[in-house]
Amino acid sequence: MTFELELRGITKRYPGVLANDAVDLAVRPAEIHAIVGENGAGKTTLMSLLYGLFPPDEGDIFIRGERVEFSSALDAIAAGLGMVHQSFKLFPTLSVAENVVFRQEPRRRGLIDRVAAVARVRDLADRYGLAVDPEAAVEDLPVGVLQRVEILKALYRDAQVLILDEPTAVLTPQERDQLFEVIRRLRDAGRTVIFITHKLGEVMAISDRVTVLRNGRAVADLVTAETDPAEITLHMTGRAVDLDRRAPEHQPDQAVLEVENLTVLGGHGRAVVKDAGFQVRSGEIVGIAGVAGNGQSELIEALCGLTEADTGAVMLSGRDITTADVAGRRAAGLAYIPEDRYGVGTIRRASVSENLLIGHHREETVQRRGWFDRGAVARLTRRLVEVFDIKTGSVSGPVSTLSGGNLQKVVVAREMEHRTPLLIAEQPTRGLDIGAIEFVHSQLIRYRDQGGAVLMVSAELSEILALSTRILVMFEGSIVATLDPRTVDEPEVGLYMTGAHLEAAVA
Amino acid sequence: GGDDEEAAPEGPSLIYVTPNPIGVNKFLELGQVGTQRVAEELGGTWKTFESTNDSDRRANIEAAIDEAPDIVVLTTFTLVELADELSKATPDQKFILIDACPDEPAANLHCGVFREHEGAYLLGIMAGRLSEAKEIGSVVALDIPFLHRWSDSFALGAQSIDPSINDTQVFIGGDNPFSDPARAKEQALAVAARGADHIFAVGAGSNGGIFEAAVQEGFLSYGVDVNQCPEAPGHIVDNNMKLVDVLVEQLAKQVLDGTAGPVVAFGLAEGGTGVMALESDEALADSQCVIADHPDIVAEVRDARDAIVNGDIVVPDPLFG
Amino acid sequence: MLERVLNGVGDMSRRAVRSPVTFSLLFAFALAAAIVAVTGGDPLAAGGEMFTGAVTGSGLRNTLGRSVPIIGMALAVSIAFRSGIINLGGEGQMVIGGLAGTIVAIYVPGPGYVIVPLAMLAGAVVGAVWGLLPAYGQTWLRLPILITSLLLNYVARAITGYLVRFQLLDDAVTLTSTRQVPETARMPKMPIFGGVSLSLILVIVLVALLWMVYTRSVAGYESQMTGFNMRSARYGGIDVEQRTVQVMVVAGAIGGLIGTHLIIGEALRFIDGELVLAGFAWTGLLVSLLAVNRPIPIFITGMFFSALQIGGLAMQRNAGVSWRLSQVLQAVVIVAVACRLAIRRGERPSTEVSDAESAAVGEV
Amino acid sequence: MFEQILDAALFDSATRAMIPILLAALGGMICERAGVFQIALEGIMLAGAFAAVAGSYLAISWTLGVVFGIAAGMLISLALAYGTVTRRGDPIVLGIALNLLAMGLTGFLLPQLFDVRGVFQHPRIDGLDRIAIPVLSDIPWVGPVLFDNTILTYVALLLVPGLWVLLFRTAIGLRLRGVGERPLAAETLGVSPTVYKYGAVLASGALAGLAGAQLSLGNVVQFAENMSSGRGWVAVVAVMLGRAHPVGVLAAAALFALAEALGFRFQGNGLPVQITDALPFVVTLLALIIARKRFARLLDLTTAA
Ligand SMILES: Nc1ncnc2c1ncn2[C@@H]1O[C@H](COP(=O)(O)OP(=O)(O)OP(=O)(O)O)[C@@H](O)[C@H]1O
Ligand SMILES: Nc1ncnc2c1ncn2[C@@H]1O[C@H](COP(=O)(O)OP(=O)(O)OP(=O)(O)O)[C@@H](O)[C@H]1O
Ligand SMILES: [Mg+2]
Ligand SMILES: [Mg+2]
Repeated sequence: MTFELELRGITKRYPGVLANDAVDLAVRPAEIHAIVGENGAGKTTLMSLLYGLFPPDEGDIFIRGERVEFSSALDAIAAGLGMVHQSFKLFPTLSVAENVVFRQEPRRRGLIDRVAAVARVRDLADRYGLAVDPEAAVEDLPVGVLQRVEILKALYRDAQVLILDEPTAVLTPQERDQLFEVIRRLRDAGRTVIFITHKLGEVMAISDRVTVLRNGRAVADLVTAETDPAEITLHMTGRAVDLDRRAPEHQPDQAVLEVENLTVLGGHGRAVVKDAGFQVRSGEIVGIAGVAGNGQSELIEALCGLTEADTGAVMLSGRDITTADVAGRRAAGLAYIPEDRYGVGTIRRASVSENLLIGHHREETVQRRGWFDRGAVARLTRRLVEVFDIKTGSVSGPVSTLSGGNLQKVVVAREMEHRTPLLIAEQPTRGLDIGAIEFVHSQLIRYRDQGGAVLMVSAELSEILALSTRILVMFEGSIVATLDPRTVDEPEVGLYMTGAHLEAAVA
Repeated sequence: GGDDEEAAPEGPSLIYVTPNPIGVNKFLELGQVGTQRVAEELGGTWKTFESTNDSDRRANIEAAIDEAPDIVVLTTFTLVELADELSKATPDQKFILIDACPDEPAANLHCGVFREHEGAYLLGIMAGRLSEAKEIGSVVALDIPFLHRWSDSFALGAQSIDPSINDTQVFIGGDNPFSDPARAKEQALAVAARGADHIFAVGAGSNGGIFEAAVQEGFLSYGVDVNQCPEAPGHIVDNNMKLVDVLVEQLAKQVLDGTAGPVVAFGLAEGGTGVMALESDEALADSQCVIADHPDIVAEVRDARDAIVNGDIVVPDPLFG
Repeated sequence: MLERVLNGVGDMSRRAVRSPVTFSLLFAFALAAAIVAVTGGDPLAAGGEMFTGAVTGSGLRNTLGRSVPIIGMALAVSIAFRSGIINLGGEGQMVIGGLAGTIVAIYVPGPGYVIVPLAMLAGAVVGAVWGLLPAYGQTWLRLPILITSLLLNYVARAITGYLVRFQLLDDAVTLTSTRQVPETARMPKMPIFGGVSLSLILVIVLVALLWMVYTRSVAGYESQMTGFNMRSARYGGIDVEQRTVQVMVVAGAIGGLIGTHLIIGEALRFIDGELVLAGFAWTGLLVSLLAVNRPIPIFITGMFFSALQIGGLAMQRNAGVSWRLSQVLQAVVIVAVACRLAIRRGERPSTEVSDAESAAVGEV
Repeated sequence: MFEQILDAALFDSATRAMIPILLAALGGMICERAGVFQIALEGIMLAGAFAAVAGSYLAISWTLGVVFGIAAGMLISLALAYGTVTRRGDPIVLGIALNLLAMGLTGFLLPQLFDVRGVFQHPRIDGLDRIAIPVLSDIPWVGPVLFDNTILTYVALLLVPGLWVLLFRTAIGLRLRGVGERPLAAETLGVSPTVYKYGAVLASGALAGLAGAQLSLGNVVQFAENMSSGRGWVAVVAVMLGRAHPVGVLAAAALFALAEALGFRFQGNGLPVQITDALPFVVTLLALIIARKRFARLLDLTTAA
C-alpha cells in the first residue's frame, strides 16, 4: 500500500548525541498515529526533520510514495504537512486571524483583505468546532485557545497531515476531549494526524497505531487495538512502571501557609485572583486544579512575591509576608518550582552549577560577607547532581544543553534543597516522561512525609488526584471548591474547573 | 605632510602642531602655510602634526620635541598650558606659540598674538553704515571669551556709527560647533527672522551655512580669517582677516636670528589683521566683496584704521577689557 | 593544505591563529594597508611608524597614559552591561564627575595627599549621582536606561558648560575654561617610562577588584544572573531594582573618577566641551563589548586600542597617512570581531534561541 | 517678544531640522519592527551626506547625489545586516563601530577626493531645489512651511502614511512585524527572517542615507566633517519615543526639532546657549516621562542585553 508518509533510516546527530538513529516510521492515510517515548528519545527531533526545520544526516522521507527533500518548513507545508509545535509559534501582538493567514494573506488591491481573513478563519473554526474569536489578540488568549489557533494555522494551509507535539500537556480534561473531538473529525475528513504524547491513556483513547521511540531508535510499531499500556511502557523504558499509586495516609499538622482575601489585579485592572483564602498545613499536599488562565499562575506569582497583590494577607509559618519581596519570602521559608522552567526556572546562558546556586547564593554555607566559598559551592552542586541523578556532561557547561527532564531536575533539586516549610510546585511534571514523573512524585511525597507543606498547581488531573491531600479548584480567579481526592473522580473535578457547577446551581 | 627628503640639510627645521584637525579652521591652515613658507624660503624642512583632542596634543608636541627641530610652532590658546609646561621642561628647544601667551613665558617660548577686535570693529563700521534695519547680529561657534573679540567688537563698531543699532549674538553649540553648517544656517535664519540684515559669521567650518542663509534670505554677511567673499559673491561685505601665515613667518625668522622678543602683538598697525577694504584697490576690486561697491565706506574704514593705529580710536579688547 | 600546515603547530597556537580576534586583526590591518597603498602611501612604512610610535619613547608613555581613560570607561560600562543594563551615559557621568573633581582640586586648599583623593572622591560621588538618575528613571518611572542615559549626556554637557561659563570662568584665558588645577592638587606621575600617571595603578587595582567581584562575589553572581535573565534572577530572590541602582552608582562613580583624572592628571583645566572630544566613553564601550565585559580582556583590549590611537598619530606624523585611517582601522577590527569572522571556513555562530525568545514562546 | 519667536520662519526652521531626523528615524523604525536594533543611524547619515555631495559634485546633478547618498547608506547598512543577521553579532557593537567607521572614512576620503580639509563647498555641488506645490503653498502659514520645500521633505512626509499602510495594511508589513516579534514562528511559516531583516536594515540604510542627502544637499549645500552632529542619535531616541509607530516617530521628531528651533530663537532673546542647547533633550526627557506608561514593553526589549 502507499503510505501517507514514510520515513526510512532517518539519522540525526547532535554533538555527542545521536538524537535519531536509523528511524523508520510509516503512517497510513487517515489514521491517528501516536508517537511515544521518554524525554530525549528523539520525538521532537524526528518531527522537526519531517517538517523540514533541518535536514536529516541520513535517511529518506516519502510523502504518498514520493521521495521529498525539504529545505524549509515551507516545502513541508507545500507538501501538505502542518505542525503544532510543543512550544507555540505564534505572534503575541497580532490577532488570531493575522496569525492564521500569515504568509497566505487574502488580498484586495495589494492590501490585506482583513474582512476576508476574519471570515475565512471563522469559517474554518466553525467547520471543525474550534471555538476562537478571530479578532482577539493572541497575547490575551489562554493556552487552550492558542492551541486551537495553531491547529487553525495548519488547516488554513490545507494540511493533509497534522503533527501535534505533546498537544495535551497544557489542556484540561474538557479541553483535551474537545481536542480529541477535533482530531477525530479531521480523521473522518480524510486527514492524517501524528500525535506525540507521554500519556498512555491518551494513546489508547485516540490513536489507531503507535510507534515507540527509545534512545533515538524506533523500537516498536503497534496497532493500538492490539496492545496495552504495559506493553508500550515496556518498549519505552525497558522495564515495568507502576503509575497507579495513591498517596499514603498522613496526618497534616499545623498551618504553614495562610492566605486571606487575596486579590490580584491583572494588567488591564481586572481582578485575576478574587478574594482567595486557604491554608496549607505541614505534612499535606494541597493541589490546585483549574483550566489554564483561571488565575492559578497569578495566585502563585503573588504568593512568591513576583507580582504584587492588591488586597489580602499572606502568612508564612505565622509571619506576615504580605509585603515582603521574593528574597524576603524565600528567607521566611518558601521554595518554588515555577511552571516556566526555561524563562524563569533556569538561566539558559548560565552553567548548570550557576543554575543550581540560584536562591542558595546568599546562604551562609556558600558565602561569607559577600564572597563565595568556592569549595562549598562545588560541594553543593556536586551533591545535588548526584542525589537527583542529573545527567550532565559537566556542571560548568551551559544548562541549555540539558534535556527537558534533566532541566526540570535541576529546578526540583535546587528548590527542594532549600528544605523550607513550604514548597510551591507549579506544573512540576509537565512534559516529563514516565520515569521522570515518577521521580518528581516520589520527591514531593518524601517532602510531605518529612513534614513539609506543598502547594501544587497542575493541569494534570491524575497527578492532582494521586498526590493531593486536598484539592482546591479555581475558576475565573476564585476558589470555587475544596474537594477530597478520595471522594471525587476526574470528570467531577473537571465540572468544577469549567464552572459547570455554577450553571447547575442557576438552573 | 613634509618634503624633508629633498631639503637641503643646512636649512632650518620646523614642526607645526595644531590643537584640532586643520580642516575645520582656516586659521590653522594659515599657520601651516606660514611654517611651510619659512622652511621653503630658507631651504629647510617642515612637518605638521595634527591633533584631534586633548590627549593627542601632548603626544604630538612631545613627539615634536623628540625630533628636536629648530622651532616647534604651536597655535591657539588651547595649547598654552602645554607650551608653558613643555618649554620650561626643555629649555634647549625653541617654541613659537600663536594666539596666546602664558603669564611668564620661558625664554625659549616666543608668542605672537592678534588684536582681532580691531578688524571686527572695522566690519562693524561697515554694518553700521549699510544696515537699513538697524538690526545686526553674529552667529558664533561657541560662547567663549575669545570669540567675543569678534562679535562684541563688531557690534561696537556698528554702534559707533549709530548707537540705536540693536545687536543679537547666537552661538552654534551642539555636538560639533565648528563644523555644523546646517545648524549654523538655522541660527543665522533665526537671527534674520528677528530683522537683522547684517550678520557676522564667526563659525569657522560652519560659516558656509551662514552664507547660504544670507543668499536665501538676502541679508549681508561677514567672513573671518581669509577672504571668504567668493563663497557667496554679493552677499559677503568683508572679512576679519588674520594673517597668521605672516605672523608665523616673521616670528620664525626672528627666532632663527635670535632677535625675537617674548611677545609680539599683531594688529592693524602691524598689518597682521585687517579687512579687504584696507587692501590695494585692485585686490579689493577682485575680492568679490560687497564693500568694493561702496568707495565712500571704504574711505571711512581706512580713516578709522588710521585712527585706531594712532590711538584716536581705542577699541577695547573684550578679552581683557 | 592549510589544515596540514596548522596541524604541525601546537593546539594553543592553532587556536590563536584560528581565533576570530586574530583574523579580525589581520583582516583590518590588511584592509588598512590596501587603503594606504591605493591612496599612494607605503603600507609597510605606515605600519612601522604606527608600531614604533605606539611602543617606543614618549609613544609608550602616551599609550599607557591614554589607556587609563579607555580601560576605565570600559570597566564602568562592563559593570552595567554584565547586569543587562545598557548604560550609554558614561560620557555624562565622566563629564559631570570630572567637573566636580576639578572644583575640589581648584578651590579646596590643602596638601596634595589630601586634595587629590578628595577630588577623586568628589568626582566619583557626583558621577555616581548622575548614574543614579537613569537608574531611578528605570526603577521608578520605567524609562529605559538606554535612552535616558544617552539624553542625560547632553544635559550634563549643558550643566557643566553653564557652570564653567557663568560661575567658574577663568577670565584670564580665551576659552570657556576653569582656572588651572594648582600644582599641589594634581595627580602625581610615577617615575616610569618618563612619567606615567598614578591613575594607571588605580585602573589596575580596579581591574583586579572587578575580576574578584565578577568571579567570586555574590554581587558579581547576582549581576551576571540578572544580565542573563532578569525574570529568573528576580525569581531567585535577587532584588533586580536594587542591583540596577547599585550598578549604575558604581558605573557612574568610575566614570566620575576617570573624568577627574583626565582633568587633574592630564588637561589641568576643565575646558567646556573638551572632555568629550576624545570619545573615551565610546571607545571604552567598544572595548568592553569586545572583551565580553571581562576585566582582564578589557585591560588587554584597552591597551591595544590605546596603542592604535597613539600609533595612528605617529603614522600621520611620520608616514603622512591621516590619523583617520587609524579610526577606520579600529572600526574595522570591531566590525570583524563582532561578526566573529574566523579563518576556518563554513563555521557559523550557533543559532541558539535567545533567552527572550524562549521566555516569550515558552511552554505557554 | 512672542511675535519674534513664534512666526512662520520658526516652523520653517523646525521643519528643516525635523526632516533629516524623521527620515533616519523612519528607517530606524522599520528595523525596530523587524527586530533589529539600529543605532548606526548617525554614521549612515554622515556617509549619506558625504556621498550625496560627492555624487552631486561629480555629476553636477542632485539626482545622482541623492542616489549616491542612498547607495552609501545601503552599503554601510549591508555591513550591519551581515553582522547582525548572518553572523549574529551584537547590533550595539556593530552600530557603534559603523558610526566610527563612517566618521573615519568620510574624514579620510574628503581630502583624498576633493583636496579640501574640513568643509567642502563648491558651485558644482547641485543642491536640492525648493519645490513649491501650487495652490497648497499659498495656504497662509502652513503653505510656505510645508509645501515649499525640497523633494526629500515631501518624500519624508509622505513616507509617514506610506509606511503606516505598509506596516499595518500589507502582507509585507504583517510579515515584517511577525519576523520582528517571533523570528522562529515566522520561519516555520516560510517567511525568512533573514530576508526581512536584511530588507529592513537595507531600507533603514537607504532612508538614513536620504537623511544625509537632505542634510548636505537640502538643509545646506556642502559637506562638513561630522556634519550629522548627533542627529542620528536623536533619530534613535525618536524611534523609541515614537514607539516605532510612523505617527509617533513623526511626533517625536517634530517635538525635538521644534524645541531646537525654539532654542535658537530663545538664544536671540538672551537665553544662554548652554541652556538652549539642552532644551530639545530636556523636552524629550519630559516627553518620555509623560508617555512613560507605554514603555513597559520597550523596557523589556532594551534590557535584554
Ligand atoms: N539542538 C540540539 N543540540 C544538541 N542536542 C539536541 C538538540 N536538540 C535535541 N538534542 C538532543 O537530542 C535528543 C533528542 O531530543 P528530542 O527533543 O528529539 O527528544 P524528545 O523525544 O522530543 O524529548 P521530550 O520528550 O523531552 O520532548 C536529546 O538527547 C536532546 O538533548
Ligand atoms: N542549543 C541546544 N543545545 C543542546 N540541546 C538543546 C539545545 N536546545 C534544545 N536542546 C534540547 O533539545 C530538546 C528539545 O528542546 P525543547 O525545548 O523542545 O525541550 P523538550 O526536551 O522537548 O522539553 P520537555 O521535556 O519539557 O518537553 C531538549 O532535549 C533540549 O534539551
Ligand atoms: Mg520534545
Ligand atoms: Mg518534550
